Amino acid sequence: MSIWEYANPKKFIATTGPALPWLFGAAGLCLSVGLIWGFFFTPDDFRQGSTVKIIYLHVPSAFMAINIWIMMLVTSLIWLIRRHHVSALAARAAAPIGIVMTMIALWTGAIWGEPMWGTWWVWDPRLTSFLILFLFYLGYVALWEAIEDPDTAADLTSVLCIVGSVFALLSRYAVLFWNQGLHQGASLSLDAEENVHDVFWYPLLVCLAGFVLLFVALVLLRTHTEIRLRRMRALEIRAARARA
Amino acid sequence: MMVDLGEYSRYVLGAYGVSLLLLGWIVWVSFRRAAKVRKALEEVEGRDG
Amino acid sequence: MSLTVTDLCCARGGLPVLQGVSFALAPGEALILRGPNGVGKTTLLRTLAGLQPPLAGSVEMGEAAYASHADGIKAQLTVAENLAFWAEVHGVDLPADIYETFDLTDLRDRLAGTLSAGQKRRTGLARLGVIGRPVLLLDEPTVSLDRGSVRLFADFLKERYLAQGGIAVIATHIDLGLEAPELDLTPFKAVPSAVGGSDEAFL
Amino acid sequence: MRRFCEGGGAEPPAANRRRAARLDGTLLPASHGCAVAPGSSKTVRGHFVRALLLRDLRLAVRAGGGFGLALAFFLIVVVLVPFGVGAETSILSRIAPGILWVAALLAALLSLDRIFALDWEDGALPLLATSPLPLEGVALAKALAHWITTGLPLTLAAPVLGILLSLAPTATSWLLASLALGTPALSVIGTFGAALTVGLRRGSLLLSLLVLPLYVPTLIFGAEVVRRGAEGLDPTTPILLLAGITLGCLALLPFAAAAALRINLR
Repeated sequence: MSIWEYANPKKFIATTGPALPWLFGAAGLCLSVGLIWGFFFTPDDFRQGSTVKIIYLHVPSAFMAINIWIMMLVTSLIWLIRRHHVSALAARAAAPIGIVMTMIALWTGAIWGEPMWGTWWVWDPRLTSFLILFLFYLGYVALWEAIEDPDTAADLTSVLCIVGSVFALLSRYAVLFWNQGLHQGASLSLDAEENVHDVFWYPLLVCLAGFVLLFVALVLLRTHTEIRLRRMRALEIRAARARA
Repeated sequence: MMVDLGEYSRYVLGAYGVSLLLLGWIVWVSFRRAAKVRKALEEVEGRDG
Repeated sequence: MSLTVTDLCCARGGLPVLQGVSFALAPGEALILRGPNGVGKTTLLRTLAGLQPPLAGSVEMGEAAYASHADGIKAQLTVAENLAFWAEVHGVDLPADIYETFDLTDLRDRLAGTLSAGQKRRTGLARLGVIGRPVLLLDEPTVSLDRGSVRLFADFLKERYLAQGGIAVIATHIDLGLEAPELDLTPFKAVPSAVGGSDEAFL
Repeated sequence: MRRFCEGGGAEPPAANRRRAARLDGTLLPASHGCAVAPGSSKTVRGHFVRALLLRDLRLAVRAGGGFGLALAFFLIVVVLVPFGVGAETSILSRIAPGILWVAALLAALLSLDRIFALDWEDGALPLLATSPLPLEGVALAKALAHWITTGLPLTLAAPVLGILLSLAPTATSWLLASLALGTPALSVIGTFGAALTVGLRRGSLLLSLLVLPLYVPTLIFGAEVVRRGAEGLDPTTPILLLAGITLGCLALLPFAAAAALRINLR
């Protein structure tokens, strides 16, 4: 049974439905373990003091904010090429979660920087690119809401997502060019020599797993809702036409 | 057992508080909406079949 | 180049509207589409024009010109400028006698905005005459036209168009006085359980 | 991505449903809108695009306000800034590059929703879609018409307004260069946004929300060119990047705009 079989909405709900409680459970577990471990059991950083604990929220949420947009890009491409409804609805379902993750990344980024930079907001390239990504998310969701016909909406938002991704990348480097960064180097980048010290590293991975699991669970739940909404609309139109 | 956060405790608690609030909000909204739509769908399916 | 439609099925808003529509028109023939509002006349014409994809079936024809009652005539341009624009877009020269055929000679340099509804419709039809496409797909072309203009339109269609081997598919409620076959679309109405259309996956 | 019709009659739309689903009007148009209209007397030349461009320019002039609207808005925004920021010329001259660019960007944004709205309301868009003129050509012609009615006048007026903000004299030539290179990108991106929101009721507010984030790279590089020009630094890198973005937009965005138009025309 090829993967495209899952594109049939009813089969999609049937197969992914039972996994939901497990996913939420696993997400809750990872999040609580990761956060408690990171919050209580890791020493303060000699430079940043206890604010380093914010890393357990800022890095995973920033990681998710970017990857949710990439997921939306992939699902948009799948919708445009294979015309499978579940992928378009999954993109619609993921966007609000992306907005929340971007807000968390911005909020925790600002708070984390405040003691060091002395102000709540500083136009640091990384934070600014998240602000721009936030605007892209808003535009994407607004376009979905503005169009009634679900097919047209799916097509137009897919085109916007593709074009938006190119410009998001452009903005990322434009912002880097525009203001040399104050941000801490990539804490997770594999090539960075001075990586995050081991004791911070493991709770961070657990938190990251928690965030990813939470996203997968949430996006499945919301996609089911979108499918049911679309089914309701189709039933009502068919009933109206049968009566007419 | 309360860990000593030093002078930055306001910041760390603020960051954690708001973030968990936001996460909680999106989860709660998603569940509420899922339940509402599931109920409405059952009602529509009952009527239109 | 004849127009053959075989087993065409088209959808509107995600649900099939028409299915199994088949007809063929040889050059010089016209077809009047009849049926109540909402049966899918406009949807069929738009599918033939290629503005929306068919669910099933195929259409073989020469180039089609689609025109609804909104005829794309710009109010701030004069009649001559409007027609010249469409001639240039379609890469054809403006036929010299186009104004006489459509009784627009004295309106030639009047701004389209100052024309009456009937005159504006005649300009729209003149536009169709200018672009000279082998197939005309007309959606309610004689809306807001008085009896005289309707006859003028029918005469134009007969002598200047069908006589030269043009094909026309016209959706209208008014009797055009054309002795052309009529096709009532009601029997082709898609049954509620019809397949196809994007909603099918959810039902 | 464009499928040209092979000779003979127009290729019939897909035979069976499976192909019909893939060949629907999203990116690959079915039989209509072929670039090479088979059997038509004239081969394709640029004159269609010119015809549409000339018509739009004539309409802009006849309808009045076509040229003046953006210029007036640009002037007003630039005049308002000192009232807000204060008349301190040292401050004004430092922020002048940014203010001029942001004002030009907002002025361009102002008239975006009119680009397709007129042709949508009077039914000209479906007629253009079924004419030999490809929708990509329509999008390009509309973008050029928008640029000539808004981008160009802004670029020419900017140096004068630069004086109002006591812009450094060395920066004037760079201001002209950056606006001349940047405003075409604003028009093409704006045309894409207009194509996305053409059928919507309150589309113009949504249009601004969609288009402004897309303007960020052009704004950053454009303003940077003028800032470096003002401070006597060497602005070649930003101006090259600005030109690169504009050329990229001119090359690719008409296809995205045409795809959006095709979807909205369905």
